[in-house]
Amino acid sequence: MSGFGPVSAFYVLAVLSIGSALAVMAARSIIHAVLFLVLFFVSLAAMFVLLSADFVAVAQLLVYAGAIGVLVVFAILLTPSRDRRGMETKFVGPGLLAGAVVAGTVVFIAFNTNWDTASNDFPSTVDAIGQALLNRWALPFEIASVLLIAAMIGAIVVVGGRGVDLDTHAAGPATRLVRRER
Amino acid sequence: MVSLEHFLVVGAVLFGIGLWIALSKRNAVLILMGIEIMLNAVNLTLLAFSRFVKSPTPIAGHIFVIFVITVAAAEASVALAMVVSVYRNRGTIDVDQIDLLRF
Amino acid sequence: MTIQTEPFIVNIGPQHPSTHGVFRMRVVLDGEKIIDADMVVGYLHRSLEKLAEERTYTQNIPFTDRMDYLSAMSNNLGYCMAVEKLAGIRVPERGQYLRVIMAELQRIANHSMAIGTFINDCGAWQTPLMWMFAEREKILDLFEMTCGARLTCNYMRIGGVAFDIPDEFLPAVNGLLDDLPRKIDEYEKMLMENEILIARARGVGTIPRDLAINASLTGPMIRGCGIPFDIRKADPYAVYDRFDFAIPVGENGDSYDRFLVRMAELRESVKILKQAVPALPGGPYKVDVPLSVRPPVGDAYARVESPKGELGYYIVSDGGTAPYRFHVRAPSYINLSVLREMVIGASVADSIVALGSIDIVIGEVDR
Amino acid sequence: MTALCGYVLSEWYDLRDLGNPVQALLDWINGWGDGSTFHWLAYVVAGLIGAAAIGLFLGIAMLSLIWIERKAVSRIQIRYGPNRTGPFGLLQPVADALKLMQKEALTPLAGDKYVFWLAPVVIFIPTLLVFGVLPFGPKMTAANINVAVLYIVAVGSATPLVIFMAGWSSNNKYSLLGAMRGIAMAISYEIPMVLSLLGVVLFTGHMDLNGIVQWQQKYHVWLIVLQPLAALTYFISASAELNRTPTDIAEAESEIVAGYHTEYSGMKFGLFYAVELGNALAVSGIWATLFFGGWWLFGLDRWIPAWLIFLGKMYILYGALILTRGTLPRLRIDQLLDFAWKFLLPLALVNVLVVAAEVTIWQENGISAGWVLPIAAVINIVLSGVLIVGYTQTFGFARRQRPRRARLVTDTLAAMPQ
Repeated sequence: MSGFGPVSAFYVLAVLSIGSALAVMAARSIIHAVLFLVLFFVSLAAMFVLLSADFVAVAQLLVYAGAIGVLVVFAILLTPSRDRRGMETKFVGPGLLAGAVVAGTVVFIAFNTNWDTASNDFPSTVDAIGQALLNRWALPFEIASVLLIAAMIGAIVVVGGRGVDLDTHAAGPATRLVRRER
Repeated sequence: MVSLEHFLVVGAVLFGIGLWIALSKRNAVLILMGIEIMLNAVNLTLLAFSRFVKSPTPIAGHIFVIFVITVAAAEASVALAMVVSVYRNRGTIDVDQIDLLRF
Repeated sequence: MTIQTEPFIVNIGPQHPSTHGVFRMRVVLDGEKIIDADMVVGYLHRSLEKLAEERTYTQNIPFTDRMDYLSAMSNNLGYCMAVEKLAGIRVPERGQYLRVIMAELQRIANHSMAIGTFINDCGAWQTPLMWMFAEREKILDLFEMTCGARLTCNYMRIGGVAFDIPDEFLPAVNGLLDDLPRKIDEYEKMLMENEILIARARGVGTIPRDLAINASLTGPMIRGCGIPFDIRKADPYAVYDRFDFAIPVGENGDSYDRFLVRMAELRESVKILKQAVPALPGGPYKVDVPLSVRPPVGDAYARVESPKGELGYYIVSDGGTAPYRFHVRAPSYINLSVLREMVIGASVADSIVALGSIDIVIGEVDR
Repeated sequence: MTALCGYVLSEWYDLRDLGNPVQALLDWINGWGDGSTFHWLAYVVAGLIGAAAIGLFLGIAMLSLIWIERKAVSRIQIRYGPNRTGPFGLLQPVADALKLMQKEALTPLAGDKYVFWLAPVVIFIPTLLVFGVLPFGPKMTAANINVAVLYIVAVGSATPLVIFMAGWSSNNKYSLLGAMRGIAMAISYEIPMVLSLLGVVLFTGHMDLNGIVQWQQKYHVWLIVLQPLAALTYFISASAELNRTPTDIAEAESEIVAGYHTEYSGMKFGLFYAVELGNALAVSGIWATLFFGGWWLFGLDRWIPAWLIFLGKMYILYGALILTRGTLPRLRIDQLLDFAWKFLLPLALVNVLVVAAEVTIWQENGISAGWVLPIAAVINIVLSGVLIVGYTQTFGFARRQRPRRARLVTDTLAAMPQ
């Protein structure tokens, strides 16, 4: 891959994605962390475009930036605000070490392997992906749909429950708080 | 000139950062975010292989990434549902305090 | 397993687009659902009832304009009737008819506004309000023609009305009466069949019948619950007993029923006007009453069916030129008292619809 | 005449398609040096031209839309509308913009300053990105990507997060309520939207917008005839995300003041306002492209510039949005979500099923399009009519609880209920 556009785009996106991933680590507020995470997803989607994986890039944008980002926001708002502070455990140092070791190993392997390189430039990945999904990988495709349904039902069962019971709730702490305030 | 190694390095660094976040954060949601970063790093390397490595079916990398995204979506929804459920039962999502096997 | 949430207290008002002024509703929310509500009034309190004790009976008439500033004529009427009852003054026929005509025109104007703002609260983007304003404007023009003011008319006097109607009034009012049924048809077609409006208002802010009676609701609020209580029929004043009209009542007591009742009352008012305007007798429009009336010692209570409900005035006289005690039974205020029961368990959006369906004017609530 | 036409066609001065002069310019730049030294310059210039064109178009379009919308809505409301600034109030948008610019941009003290500042800027990005793929003419697409249909949905799916940014950083309860409502609605309406677009993609076999327009040109038919159900579901679900009146629960004025942008003032509010207009224009543009033939108009596009046709369609369809805005009250959030899940989603699913069956029959048997398309059109139109009428008769609110007039009682005491 060469030429002014792709090369400059690669470096910009590499810096952006690594920077935003680090910012997720460094962010003080968990909401900021989510926003940086979404920036990371978007920059990675742009990187996928660079790899001429346009369909995957759009799917990444749709699923990660659109759905999972929003899901994480909902999860944060549904959980207590006191857990949003003091976020690091004592494993910061060891965690960094572990991450560095893994990353170093992969980089070492990447540079010490003799890759059988080629340049597979897909003109249009949509047709190819469609053909592949419905022919060779039809069974995994169906299983994935079953998995999604199972996950959906599972999430509903885990979170769901009865709705808010007004009779018990009206006399609950919230009401008492208002009364006291008066 | 950008080659396979460039993408692999970026993917490795991102994976390391994701691992770091997942290991060192206290909040369950943030741990989940670290895992998502790791998954995405893997996706990047898969696509890079699909683009740069000689193969009879280079599109397989894309298929694999699509499955990873699917599974990640399922995983995120279930995991976040569990986080909310844990909060309701335990009143916290601090993983240091969730140390009972039953809750 | 109930959702544990931290209480989310929202102050709806005093500065809010749809609290009809400076009313404040402090609600405790669980998500979108209201689990507790607290009504705070008094931001527009001007102490009118106390001020009235320092002024003569005639000087108090403009004060009544400023209570329910959307139906000044009805307010004037109630006050003048109370003073007349206290002083034993009989109003001539023509004065009575003019009072009825003005009060019914005012009812149409007020209900137009009430329906328009109610649908605005349901979320329509000003369109029904603007349409309703078109008719209200014509009525306000009639008022301006008669007494020089559009909103705070100050038209009724103790013993009659302030001025006789000008020559061009009758043709104008007849034109309006020919026009109005067609317009009301148009509104009904536009609003009553609107599925979104039905979905928003049906079953929202329902008042049980016994609550309506116990809370002494009046006006469209109680008629919406199916109870045909109307002062014009129950305790006829002025010349209302001479006219043939019906009391529209609703079924379930929800916001939509109150809206239907107001719609139907537009028609009934037109019906009354169509009987009253041709029957307008000649003669004096006012008896001569000294400028500073000195009613005998005693007290009197007079009530009228204002567009919002039973508007009552209780006046105690010590024989001087000013009332010793002056009290207003304000329908907006008493109707508002059931809002808490209407909104608990509803969503934020429903609470606004319920509030809009009461048709309050903060000037009257706080006085 | 035809010869003349063929001569002019695709020369740089053929302004029926503004892509021609741009292409000529780029070719000229590419020709500098030894043929490849200045490719990077052409790359940059192409990007700049695309960005400048979209920016310029959006600026002018928004100014015009403010005037059109205010004027049209005031006609609906029996008012004159703006008529003081300039002839027919034409300068009103400029006055609005100037007013917004000189207002103080307040920042809530306890809010999140950076996110608060960033939200109105970031919310502009999806709008601009959508315009990047709209085909204004055969060669007038800033970025002709081959997954454009999916791209539009994906880009639009970023908006709820920005709404959340705005609502959360304001540190205002109304804002947070509005933001959460907006997110819930956007997630729900994305599904019927994607499914309705899937019908189009199945029928045409194209995912790029230009390809879809060319398909309509090839078979000489507007897709709304073949896909009435998809057109309806797309219109409703896409306009639901625009925060305009029937569905403006995220900024419901009478309930939560202004929703997620309650705390915004000055030009920051202006940006939200502009984005609202821009998104509405984008939706009407996509609607025009997918269902109304885009830049193609039954051969008239030979004589009239294609971009004029497209703009005309876009503005006419924008009128549908103005009409719904001016006439309908707002739905409650649970009703709105019910509408998405219980009405639009089943309809879109049925549509996908029917379209898949039709396309399979068509493609597998090699029947000529002249037979298949009219039959499919009739089937789909009848089907959508039956489905919609059947649904409203069975589940509709107005039918179930038929509106009554108030009961008329003549005597007050005799009729008292016991």
